[in-house]
Amino acid sequence: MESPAPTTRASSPPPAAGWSLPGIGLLKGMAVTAVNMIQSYYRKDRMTTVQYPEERAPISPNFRNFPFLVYDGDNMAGLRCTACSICEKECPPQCIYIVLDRDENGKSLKRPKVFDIDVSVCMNCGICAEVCPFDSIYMDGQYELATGDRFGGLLFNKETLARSTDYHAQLRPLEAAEVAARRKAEEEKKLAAQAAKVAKAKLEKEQKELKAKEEQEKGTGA
Amino acid sequence: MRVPALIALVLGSFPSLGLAATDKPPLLTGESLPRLPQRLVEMALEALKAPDWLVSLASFATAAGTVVAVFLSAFALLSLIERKTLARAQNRLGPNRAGIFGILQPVADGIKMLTKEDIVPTKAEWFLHLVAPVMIVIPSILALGVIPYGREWLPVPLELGLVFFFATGTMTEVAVFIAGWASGSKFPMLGAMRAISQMISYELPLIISALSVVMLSGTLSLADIVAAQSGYHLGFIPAWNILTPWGFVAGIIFLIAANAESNRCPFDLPEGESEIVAGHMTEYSGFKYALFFMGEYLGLFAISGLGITLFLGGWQAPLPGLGFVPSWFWFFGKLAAIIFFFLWVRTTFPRVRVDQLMRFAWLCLIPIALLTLPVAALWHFTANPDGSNGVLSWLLCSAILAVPFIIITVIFNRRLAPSLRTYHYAE
Amino acid sequence: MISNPFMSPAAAPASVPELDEDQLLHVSLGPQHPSTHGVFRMNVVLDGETVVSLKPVFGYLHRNHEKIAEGVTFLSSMPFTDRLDYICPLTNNWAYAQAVEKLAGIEVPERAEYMRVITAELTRLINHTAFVGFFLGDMGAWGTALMYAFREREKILDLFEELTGARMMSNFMRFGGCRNDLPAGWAAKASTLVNEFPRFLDELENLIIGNEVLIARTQNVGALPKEALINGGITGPMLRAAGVAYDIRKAEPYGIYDRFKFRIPLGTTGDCYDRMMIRFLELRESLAILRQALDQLPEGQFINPKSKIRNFKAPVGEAYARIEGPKGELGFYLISDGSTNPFRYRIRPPSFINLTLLEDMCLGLDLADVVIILGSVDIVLGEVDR
Amino acid sequence: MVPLLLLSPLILLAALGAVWKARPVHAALLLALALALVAVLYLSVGAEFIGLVQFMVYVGGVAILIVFALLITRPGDEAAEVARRPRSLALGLVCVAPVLGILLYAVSKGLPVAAFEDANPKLPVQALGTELFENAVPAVLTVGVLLTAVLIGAALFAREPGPKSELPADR
Amino acid sequence: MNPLPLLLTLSSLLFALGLLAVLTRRNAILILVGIELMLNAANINFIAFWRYGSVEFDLTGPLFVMFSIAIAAAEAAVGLAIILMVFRHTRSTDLNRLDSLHG
Repeated sequence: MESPAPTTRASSPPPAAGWSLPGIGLLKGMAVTAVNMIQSYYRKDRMTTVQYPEERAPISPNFRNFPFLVYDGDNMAGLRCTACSICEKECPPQCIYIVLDRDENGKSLKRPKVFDIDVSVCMNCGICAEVCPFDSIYMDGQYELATGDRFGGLLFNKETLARSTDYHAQLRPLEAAEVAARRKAEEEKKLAAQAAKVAKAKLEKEQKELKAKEEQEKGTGA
Repeated sequence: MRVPALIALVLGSFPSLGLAATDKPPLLTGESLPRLPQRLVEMALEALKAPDWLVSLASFATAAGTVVAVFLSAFALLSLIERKTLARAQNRLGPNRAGIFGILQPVADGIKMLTKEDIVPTKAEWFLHLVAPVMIVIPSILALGVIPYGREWLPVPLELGLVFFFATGTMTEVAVFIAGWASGSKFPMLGAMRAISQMISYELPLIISALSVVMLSGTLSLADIVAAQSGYHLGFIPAWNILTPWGFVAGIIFLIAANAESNRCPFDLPEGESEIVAGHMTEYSGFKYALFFMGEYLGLFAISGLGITLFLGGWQAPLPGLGFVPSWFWFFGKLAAIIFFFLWVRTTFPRVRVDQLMRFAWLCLIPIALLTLPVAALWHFTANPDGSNGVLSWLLCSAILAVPFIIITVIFNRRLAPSLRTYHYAE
Repeated sequence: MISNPFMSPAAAPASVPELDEDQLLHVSLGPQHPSTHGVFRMNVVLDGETVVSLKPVFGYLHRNHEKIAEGVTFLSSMPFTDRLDYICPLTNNWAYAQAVEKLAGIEVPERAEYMRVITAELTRLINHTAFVGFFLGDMGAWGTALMYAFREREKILDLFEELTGARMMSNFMRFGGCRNDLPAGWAAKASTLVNEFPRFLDELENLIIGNEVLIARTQNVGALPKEALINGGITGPMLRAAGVAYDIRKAEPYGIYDRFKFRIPLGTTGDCYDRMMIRFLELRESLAILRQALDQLPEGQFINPKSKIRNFKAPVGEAYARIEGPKGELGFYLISDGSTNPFRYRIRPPSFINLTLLEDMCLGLDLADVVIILGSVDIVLGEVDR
Repeated sequence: MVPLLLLSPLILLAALGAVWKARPVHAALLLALALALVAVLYLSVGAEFIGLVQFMVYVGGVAILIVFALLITRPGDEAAEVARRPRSLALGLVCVAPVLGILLYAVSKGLPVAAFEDANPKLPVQALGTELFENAVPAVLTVGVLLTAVLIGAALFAREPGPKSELPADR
Repeated sequence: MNPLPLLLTLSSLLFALGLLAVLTRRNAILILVGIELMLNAANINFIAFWRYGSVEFDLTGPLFVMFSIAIAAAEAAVGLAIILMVFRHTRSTDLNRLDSLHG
């Protein structure tokens, strides 16, 4: 931690002139404020204030606020969430509460019975959206959430959280398109796999049948 | 003895507090517009055959009421304009929600102040705590009464106007002390100590710089001081005191000292909010707090008005041939300019420290202010018979007044030698 | 009784008069006070207006951050680090990410390193300009400089919003890179900003540097000798203002700082004026780094594809990583027991450690100086109290 | 006459308070009030200039100085002050009573010279100034020298010994 | 009725009160309060005799008051400065405790 020999002298800015009149620095400062005062009336870059309710600052597509759930199709039935609880576990302020829906036999239906987010606790970090393996939770851009009811009004449930894929596409076209493409590819892969499986099963069945037939024929022949 | 007669007797026994002006200007000219209410009241009472003492009392009350009304509305307006101007200098918009351009903001502020809880701390002395804000407002209003606002508009034509002004000003110190002490708290106490020492220190340059004007005008009456600055040199340069060497220096000193007297940035130590919260006003709330603000702003108007009267020619027009404009217009124009300057300073300057404040007053302002006195005398004795001053007189007076400035420059550069810093870089 | 071990003998009072206890004024500055930068409290004992003793009291903003971090996964702590020094969340992110990377041995792709440098230096711009604004505000300049600083900060925050999705609570860095790539056109916008920034700096310097009142208020106020600062563990601009060339970007280059050409400005006296000037000069150096980084920005991956987001487990071990935050050395110390949560999580917060010498700097000065000195330390209570 | 009748008891009450109040700051503030009322009395008898000067110097200067000094020094023990008041008051009255008696006796005996209702109804300031700077110049100069000496002397006396003055002036 | 006796009575009482303060108070600063009261009593006399006295067109009274006020201000300043210095030495303004010549 030795201070090395100074190598360069400061070139910019000069801290103070060599010989100055008292008050010259003050006058310089007053000139700056005067310029700002005058220019604030006609130069856009001087005034950053946005008059909020009348006009709004543009929101970048990356902007994130509180999470929402995505469903495919037209209604809640297509909710992508499988209640896997990964987001619940990773959520830093632990504001997600999920209960898995089960049928009467106790078998998982792979969908949430309860999905609550307490947005008064949520800190908009976006980790839930990041960790979700089912592309079902994303960050919303909606920020006008003021409510008169500070308990119920800020506790969002499954119904209030759910949004259609169109909404997502509108909010973040790039991301949504990417997700849609990926899901489509996966879907096709899955379909293809299923088709292949069916075909294979059919083939096997046919072969089996053929074999049986052959054996039968052999047997009858024998 | 009936009570009204007693009042009349009491009032009558303050002979040269002369109450209101007694002349009768024409009713409806631009010049005498501000005196219209007073004249109307007088005429109404005379028509009703009211006794003389009642007429003069009512006339006085109306004249005083006019001034108070004008300056209270100016206070309301200034509280908005100040916020707007500061906001613009800081590239903000300022209040613009209450009414168009936020014009109703003062009303909103007033309602808010009035509806707030009036808190009196347990340790406070409630009576003195109550008295202080009232005592802050009274001297400002009294001082506003003696300033000549226009050719026809001088609420109280006092022979000793200037002395009266400074005498009322001293009451503010007591009020500030009472406010700080009676709050029974530490920040107000610190603020009051700062305020008193600052006010006492800056009262001296204020008075001394005003003295040179008194010397050359030969009167303590503010109306006569304005009258002494009438006329134009060379036909277009107004004969204001600020346009003489001694008047220029004294005027600047007056401006600085006035700024400090009204506790405004960069001399706002008594209420320096980043250090001692709000100084002597810390424990006040609601309307009492509003009264402090009112007193402060009225005091600002009063002291700026005095500066205008002493140095800027009062209500005199800046150029000849502008006589058709009512003279009070010029007064308020100058007032607006001075107050704008104060606002501008406020946006730019950081606050000074207590010891620097004191050193500035005692080592810088007071000596220079004292120097303006002999220079003013020299100016008077080197004047031509017609009252104007020759080039030699100008040069001599300017040269003498330049000496302290040169000394200050030298000391400034010596003292601030550590400020000529170079910074090094390590690679 | 004035006893300042660091005061040089020449400056020490020849004879200290006995101070009566009942002559002293005990003032509690804060926790609700206009200039304590949040909820900080100083128990000040005044003789007249001279400080006789000053005891900092903090903890009003304590959020149990370190203990909470031991209860949540490694990734879950990342958004909490935003809230430490909330003026500059991205450097906090970086320091934490670096610590985990060191612990788990994760490589960071080239492009991610550049992105980190760019965001960190932009953060430094924000911090230092805001510092100057707050500093002037403490001095009673009615926030004019602060508003100008915030005007420019707004532009940088817009960039941050576009990049990270949030203006302040960015939560941007990930173990092995960054969360997302630069949006299209972001680098160009950043270049424009970097090119326009010097104009604003000139304006700010015109407003501030030569101001006689400011010079009178700050010069020779709150200076401590180098040795005292080093012994106190002071880092950052405060240390460099006293002339000690210690900058972790040079002393122990992390990331890719060894690729850039920049200099470390050094002061001589270490008073409040130097502290402010050092920040001004560092702003210019940051701009130089930004220019180089934006020029050299390579294509590639923004995150190491091998790094895991879900169910991340660090191997057993411990790691300390530090960066040169805008306020000083910001370090994260982690111990892992192999599970998904850190076993021990500890921060070295520059604000907090720089604050430890506050009393020594303030003794014998005025109450008004205390406010300035506190301002010149540049603290954020979120970081001091954690 | 009427203002005098109104003012005199007020002045005496305020002065009594200044003498009586145990709390020093109250006493000082009441002194300021008494002096301000004396200034009003001057105004009411036509000596405006004197009244205003009285107000400026006494209220703005002396009273404030006293208050300031009270704040800087340690406040005395009020309870002890009140406790020993009967004794000190008795002693004080014993000393004051003869003085007051003599004064009041002199007043009651009437005046050796004729008195006019309106000897000088109004103080001419211009004349006072002329008088001061023409006939009373030596006195004015003496007072000027005295005040200067006082200014310097008071500054020297009140200079704080200790750490502050030992620090470099431009710290 | 000539108000002169009234003013003289007022001044006598004021003087007595000031004297009482000087004699009964122990705080040096409050003794100064008494002295100021006494000075003012004297000033009232000057003004009273000038205003309602026997000499017309006279300025002696106000002149004396002017000087008296100036000197009173000086006296207060010096007095308080001395009290402050004493206070620094002894940590007290109680005159009963200032019984030693030794500083």
